[in-house]
Amino acid sequence: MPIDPALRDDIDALYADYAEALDENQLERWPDLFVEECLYKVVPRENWERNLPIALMLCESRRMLQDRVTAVRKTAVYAPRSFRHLIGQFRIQAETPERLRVTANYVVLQTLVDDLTRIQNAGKYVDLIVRTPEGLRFKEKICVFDSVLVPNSLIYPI
Amino acid sequence: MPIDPALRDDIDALYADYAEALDENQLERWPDLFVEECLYKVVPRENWERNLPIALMLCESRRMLQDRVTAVRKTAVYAPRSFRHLIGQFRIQAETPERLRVTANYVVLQTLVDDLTRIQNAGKYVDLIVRTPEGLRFKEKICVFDSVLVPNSLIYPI
Amino acid sequence: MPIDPALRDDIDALYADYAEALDENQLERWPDLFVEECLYKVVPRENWERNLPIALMLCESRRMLQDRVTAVRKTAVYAPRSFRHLIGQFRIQAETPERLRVTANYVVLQTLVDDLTRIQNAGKYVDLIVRTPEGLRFKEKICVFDSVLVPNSLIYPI
Amino acid sequence: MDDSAPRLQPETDGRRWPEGGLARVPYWIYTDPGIYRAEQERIFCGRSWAYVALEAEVPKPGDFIRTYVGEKPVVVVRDLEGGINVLLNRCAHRGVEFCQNAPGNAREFMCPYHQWTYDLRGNLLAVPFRRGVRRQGGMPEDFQLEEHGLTRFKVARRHGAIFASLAEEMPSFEDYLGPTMLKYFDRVFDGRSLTVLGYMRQRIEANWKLMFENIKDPYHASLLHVFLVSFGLFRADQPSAVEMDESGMHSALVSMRGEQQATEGTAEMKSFRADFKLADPRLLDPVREFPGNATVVMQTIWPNLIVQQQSNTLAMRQLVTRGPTKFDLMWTFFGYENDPPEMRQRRIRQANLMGPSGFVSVDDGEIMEFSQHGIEAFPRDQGVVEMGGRDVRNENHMVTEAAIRGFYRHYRAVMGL
Amino acid sequence: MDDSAPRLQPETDGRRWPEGGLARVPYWIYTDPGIYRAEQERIFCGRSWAYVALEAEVPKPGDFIRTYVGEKPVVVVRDLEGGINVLLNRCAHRGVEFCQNAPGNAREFMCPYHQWTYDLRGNLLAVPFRRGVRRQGGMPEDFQLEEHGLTRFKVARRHGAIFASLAEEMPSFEDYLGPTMLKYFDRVFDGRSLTVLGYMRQRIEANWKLMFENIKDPYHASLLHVFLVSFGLFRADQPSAVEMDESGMHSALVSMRGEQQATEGTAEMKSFRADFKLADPRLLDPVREFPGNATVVMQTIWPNLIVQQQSNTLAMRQLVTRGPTKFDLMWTFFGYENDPPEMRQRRIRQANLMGPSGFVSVDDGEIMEFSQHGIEAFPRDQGVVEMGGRDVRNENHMVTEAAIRGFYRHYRAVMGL
Amino acid sequence: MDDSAPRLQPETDGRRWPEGGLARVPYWIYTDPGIYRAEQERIFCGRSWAYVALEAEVPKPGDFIRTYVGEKPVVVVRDLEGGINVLLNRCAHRGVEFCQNAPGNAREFMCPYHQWTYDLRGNLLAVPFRRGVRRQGGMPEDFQLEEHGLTRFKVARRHGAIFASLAEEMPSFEDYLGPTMLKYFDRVFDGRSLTVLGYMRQRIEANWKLMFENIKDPYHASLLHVFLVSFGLFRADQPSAVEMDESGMHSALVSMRGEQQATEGTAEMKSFRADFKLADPRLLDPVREFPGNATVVMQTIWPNLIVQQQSNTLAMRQLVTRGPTKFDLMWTFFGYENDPPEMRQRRIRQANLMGPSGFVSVDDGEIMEFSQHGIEAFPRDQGVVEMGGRDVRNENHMVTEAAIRGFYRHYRAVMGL
Ligand code: FES
Ligand code: FES
Ligand code: FES
Ligand SMILES: [Fe+3]
Ligand SMILES: [Fe+3]
Ligand SMILES: [Fe+3]
Repeated sequence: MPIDPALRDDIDALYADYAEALDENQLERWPDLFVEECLYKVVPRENWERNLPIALMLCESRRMLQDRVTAVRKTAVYAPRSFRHLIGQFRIQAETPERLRVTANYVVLQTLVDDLTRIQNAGKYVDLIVRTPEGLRFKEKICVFDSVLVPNSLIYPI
Repeated sequence: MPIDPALRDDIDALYADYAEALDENQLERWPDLFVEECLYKVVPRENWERNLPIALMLCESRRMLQDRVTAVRKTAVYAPRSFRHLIGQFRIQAETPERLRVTANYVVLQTLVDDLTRIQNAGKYVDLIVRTPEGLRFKEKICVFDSVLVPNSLIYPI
Repeated sequence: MPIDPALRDDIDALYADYAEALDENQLERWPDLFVEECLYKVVPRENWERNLPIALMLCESRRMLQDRVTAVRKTAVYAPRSFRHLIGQFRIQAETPERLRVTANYVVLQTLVDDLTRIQNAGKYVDLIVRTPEGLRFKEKICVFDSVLVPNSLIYPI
Repeated sequence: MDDSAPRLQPETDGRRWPEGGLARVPYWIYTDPGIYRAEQERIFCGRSWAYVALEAEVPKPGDFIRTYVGEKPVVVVRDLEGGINVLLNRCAHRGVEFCQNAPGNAREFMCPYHQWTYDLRGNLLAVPFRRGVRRQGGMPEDFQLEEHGLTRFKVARRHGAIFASLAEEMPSFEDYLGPTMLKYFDRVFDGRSLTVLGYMRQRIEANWKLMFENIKDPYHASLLHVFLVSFGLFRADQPSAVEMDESGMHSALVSMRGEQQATEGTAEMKSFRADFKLADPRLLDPVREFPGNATVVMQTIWPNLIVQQQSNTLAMRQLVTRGPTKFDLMWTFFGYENDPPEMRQRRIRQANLMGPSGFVSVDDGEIMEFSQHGIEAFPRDQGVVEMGGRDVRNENHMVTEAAIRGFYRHYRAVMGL
Repeated sequence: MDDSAPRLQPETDGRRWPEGGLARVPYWIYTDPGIYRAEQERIFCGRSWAYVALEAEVPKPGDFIRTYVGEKPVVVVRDLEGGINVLLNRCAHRGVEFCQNAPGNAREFMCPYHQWTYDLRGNLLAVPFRRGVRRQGGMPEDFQLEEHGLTRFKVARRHGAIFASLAEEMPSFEDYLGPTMLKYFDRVFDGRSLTVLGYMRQRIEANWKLMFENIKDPYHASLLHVFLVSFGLFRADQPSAVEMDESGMHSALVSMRGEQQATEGTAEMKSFRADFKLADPRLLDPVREFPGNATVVMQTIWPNLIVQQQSNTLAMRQLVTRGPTKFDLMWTFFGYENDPPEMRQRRIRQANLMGPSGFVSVDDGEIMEFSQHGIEAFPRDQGVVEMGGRDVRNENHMVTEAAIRGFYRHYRAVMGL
Repeated sequence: MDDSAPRLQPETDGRRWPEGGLARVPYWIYTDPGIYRAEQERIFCGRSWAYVALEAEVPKPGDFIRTYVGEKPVVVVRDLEGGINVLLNRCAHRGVEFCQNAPGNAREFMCPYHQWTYDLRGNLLAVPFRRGVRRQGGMPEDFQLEEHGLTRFKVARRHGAIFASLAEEMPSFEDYLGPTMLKYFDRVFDGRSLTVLGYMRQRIEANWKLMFENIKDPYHASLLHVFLVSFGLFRADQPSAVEMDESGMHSALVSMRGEQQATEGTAEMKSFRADFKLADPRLLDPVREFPGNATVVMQTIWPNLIVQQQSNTLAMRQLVTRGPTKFDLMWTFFGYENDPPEMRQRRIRQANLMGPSGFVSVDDGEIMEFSQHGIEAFPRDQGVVEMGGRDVRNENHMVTEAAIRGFYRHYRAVMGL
């Protein structure tokens, strides 16, 4: 299905903005990229493919996204680190004028203090993107990561 | 040389589709992204640069691609794994109305059961893409991977 | 801010060209992607965020870029290796008709002889891109890499 | 196993447990490869019931999964009679880890290398070309299939949980737990059928014993876990208890939920944040579901299991060792088959507290690596374990490291240290 | 080498080879670091001819490549007189691996650190500032260039293949192989000049000996390799043979191609798929090119080489050890200089069967890692090697592990185990 | 530390330093884990002043940074009285590396696990629930805060540099350096206040001693470093000197810049390129800033520091060991607070010569890994260190390895080898 180039660029910009929020320590604005009533999940591929509901992160509203941010900022104890997202070409799987089902591969690299940069998580985004007056926003973002094993902690969202 | 944005988007979509076929266990439709008379190769950079013809995978027709799929599905013995492709910006090196010479960097991540995600293979695609009634298809796809050493087995196509 | 799709494609092509120059052993044409009066830096995130001026590479003109190339080609002693760049979606942060402030995530993979492909460096580009009669060129390119630790030597530019 | 190799000795060469007995733990037990090898033999292959799976993971005849006992790969499979078998995932011919694809359902296991075939109880059924081909080759006349089956574990099952042992003689699982621990075990495993909600798994770069220390240590929970504390999910000043079996190898931490308010206890908790609020309170609306007042029971079962009941989130946390300085923590979240939808959703939602991204568990995973870093460079030093005294005793409070002392008392006996 | 350090002893401390002699292989030989160190000294630096290169890789005077003997880095170089030299890639001054860029062509080797310069036979030619600068510094008066050359291997060449040895005394390569093995070697290396078609290389997380077991084991081929079997490229019921030299250190597996049809043998092969067809049959149109009926000959030459002739695909498979649980398998595919284009293309196409992505070889690479996984956790256990009896004997069939027993008989003699 | 564990012995079991004394270095010292463990204890925790930081990195009361002594994590903190404290980054309770976020400013340190709190001198201030909660639990009556502080190093400061030691008795830093070395140290550290310009850090897969060999070896500089040589920044035929303290543990390499022209010396330097020019000469316009004619002084201070003064680029290079075959090289670039802007910019620009991408330093980082590769496979062999004789003596020229011999003379005394 032919996509309006301008739309592709907008989606492109949304993913770039999303990555920047997480990689440049701007976690506070990460929830703003979602609509109020949204779904965010980080799910092992093993659970996903077997329809097991457990997720590493499950947020059922933008407010729950904000609670994630608060926990990372105020309550969690962890070694300092930085993330770096690389997001592949996305596919628009289905489209109505208002809703886009978009998938894209991603890899998140993690760098801990006194250590080299390593792969933290890789998988695909299964997203539902909607148009809003503020521009494109995520209605759903499901991060299905390959396999199930995680190197110790996954502190920041994917 | 200025490229029609719509064309760039079509190529973009072709690569995204290609990655999805291999990463989402849809190997059966992988040959459909090639034309009947095609060439597919996975070649170590060392052989490539020294004009040594040996390739890890060499398919001289779409039927040979199908034989690869059959072997992976029916005869080969290997530990279960998943692939994840990240493909970089592509370059259109030369273009006729019907044929595009396109190159792009890629990295393929592999996740084995009970193990973390690791780099399996990285290099560049040297592709020949043609227009068909079904859309863009690969006439040639040569995967030149850096160096020559592979972590044990390369099961799926790159 | 809406970007002319053709402009996005030009930037896309510039990054693809840049990666190819470094990954395909075409180091000699790397300086040509910059304007004569330019700034190129490879700086650890730790220095960058604390406003410490030290950089691993600092070139204050295209001629200094050429001196880097000469050193790599003629004077430096190092084990042979190849680089592979993956560059993420870019963001155009600010734009005048003549100057674009562009950022993009990157990861550089390194393959040494007799070894597997490994992550050499990851971070973000903070670039200033200008229009020239020859097309888009870098006026500034600052590679801010995550953390500070490097696996032994960083031979080629990022 | 045969005796062509002498029994491995822990490399305690000349090493003595430090003065101070139960109140001290030497740092060399967290890094020494010889200690690790001895642990594999004496603890995980010794007189212990190691957790391997839930019956709900292999409901039907032929269902199987892969897992580990210590570092040893095993297959858990339900046979055609409904029995549970735990088999070493290692072909009796030349050692191939024959089962790679799991979970699955099988009538028999075939090793891919030479297609030796085993039944679901590990008996060797067939050896291709055993009699040769055209009267040439084949196995010796006296080759007995019976002598070449898969190594099979003893199996204990209770209310849906499966445990395995390689020891010649083992007490029943019930006697192994003892009455007190069995009571806590049966509290969650009360006979209702279970349903698996999903998995999490994390690789932690630390010695496996640090995980048990962490869970047997109620003292830390009310200090480290700001999230728990701030929402009164776990606090030192709440009614609580630390209980062990007689040997000290198992233990249970019990706590009752308090209110989110400052109290005597919180005064000493620098991490307490009375102001802390959730934007979406659905994350924390636990409902009482077990008899008694306990809202949290964390039970550790020697040598590789933690049974987690925190509010309405239930999970088995299985330890898989990966060498002296690494282990995998495998989380199996479950509920009850007859859970109403809201309860099921509550369990799923509360899983946000647990695992690699858990509002609470993140702290523990990170702390264990901080400990390993702090410890590794100092084999000759030792930890101090004196909170709540220097002995091993059940307590009605949280301000004690007694369960850690109990754990190491048993550990030293088993390891001969 | 000097003797400031005592000869390394394998850490067999108190270890005995298990009862059962040749029919048993203890699992500690696949993981023990002491065993590995002893192997480096006794096997790879001992009385053996290690494969290092084909002459076709260094055709012209000054041509050189880098490779390894065991884990030791070496340079293979053709000197100006056309002679072949194998030199340790380690500067005699302070140990630098001086040759980094290869393949290449040189008149001499210069170490980058202090520019000590060696001729292509490893003789030290010059030491900068040997006499100092302005009569200051420099090497001692009695410093002799002759005493500081590169370590040089003995070299054996036969029909285009190059072998090297560090042993003081070595039999000729021909005597080393013995008449039977030499016959098979000369079958492929018949004096025609060779041409290199390309390289493949894979890092396998397993002990190097598992690779030899695999290739010396015809039993597995007709069971594991569904692809081979289904196309009749290799089947237990085909006319075939397993032959060894007297010591058992070398061996050859020989098979004649059969048809793709069910036979007595296939009955026992669960993996046989009579229905299996290729969409593009070009992959499998081998043509007979060697005298005799053999269509496959896999020859192993102690301590690091497999000569592969499967249909029309020819390759040297060189083992490079990377520690007790890791090795690199380096494939050098070749043909004959005078191959007609179709034959050349056939070799290239059939390479699809081999290497890290080979329709056949993939199985072996994976199986070796399955074996290592199954073995590592069980140092005190052992493998069973009884197919075809418990002795070492040449056979006219495939249903035997005799060549594995032969390999370990020799291994034990060399290792003193 | 207590003595529950015997003092570690280097695994020199039966090993003797090779014949040839100071002119030979056995390769097993670069790989043996037992040697490495002994080095940690005898060298880094022994009678040595280890560099840890510049005062400019912790200017204000409460400022702290994380660093390492050998492999041991430490915190360097300025207390409220302005004193400098170096503390093990390891909680006295159960070993947690408590300080994770650095640099920073603190009034006290709190371990996250159980919130034991220490003042900036490492004294234990408070233990939560020490007296229990509601009169339950808590620490034993006889638990003394005084006995559970953080391990604190002795500290020496001179002109802005900070050194630390765990030895019971240490001479003053000045006596430790001795008059000659102190003179060179004070040349750069002349009392002016310093300012940190930034950091570089690289992980080098080689034994840490190869770094000292490299810097104590002026012989290599004029041969390996084509860049240096071509621009006359360092040449064997320049006026120069190698000086040591009496023990030989410290050393200084001194050189005066020459012109870029062929001379007697360059004749022997194959790497000299008279033609070589910079397109942008700003990279190389050093200005004289220190008294005397020396343009380069590279000083090594036992056991972990190199003070770099090359033209106008100044840096502390600190070695952090990461096991026998790995170390991190941490570069701290600095200038003087009152540097005029051009000088500051000059230092920043000349940093292009140094670090992981340095026009000069790249060569050294790579060479050390080449050495490790060449050495690892040959524990029984040895390096030759005879340039400039076989003894230890100060020299007025560059054509000597005397400082390496001096280093190992001291090393052997400390290690008992
Ligand atoms: S190893 Fe399993 S059948 Fe041979
Ligand atoms: S190490 Fe080779 S010349 Fe010095
Ligand atoms: S480990 Fe630091 S307070 Fe307990
Ligand atoms: Fe906890
Ligand atoms: Fe095989
Ligand atoms: Fe140097």
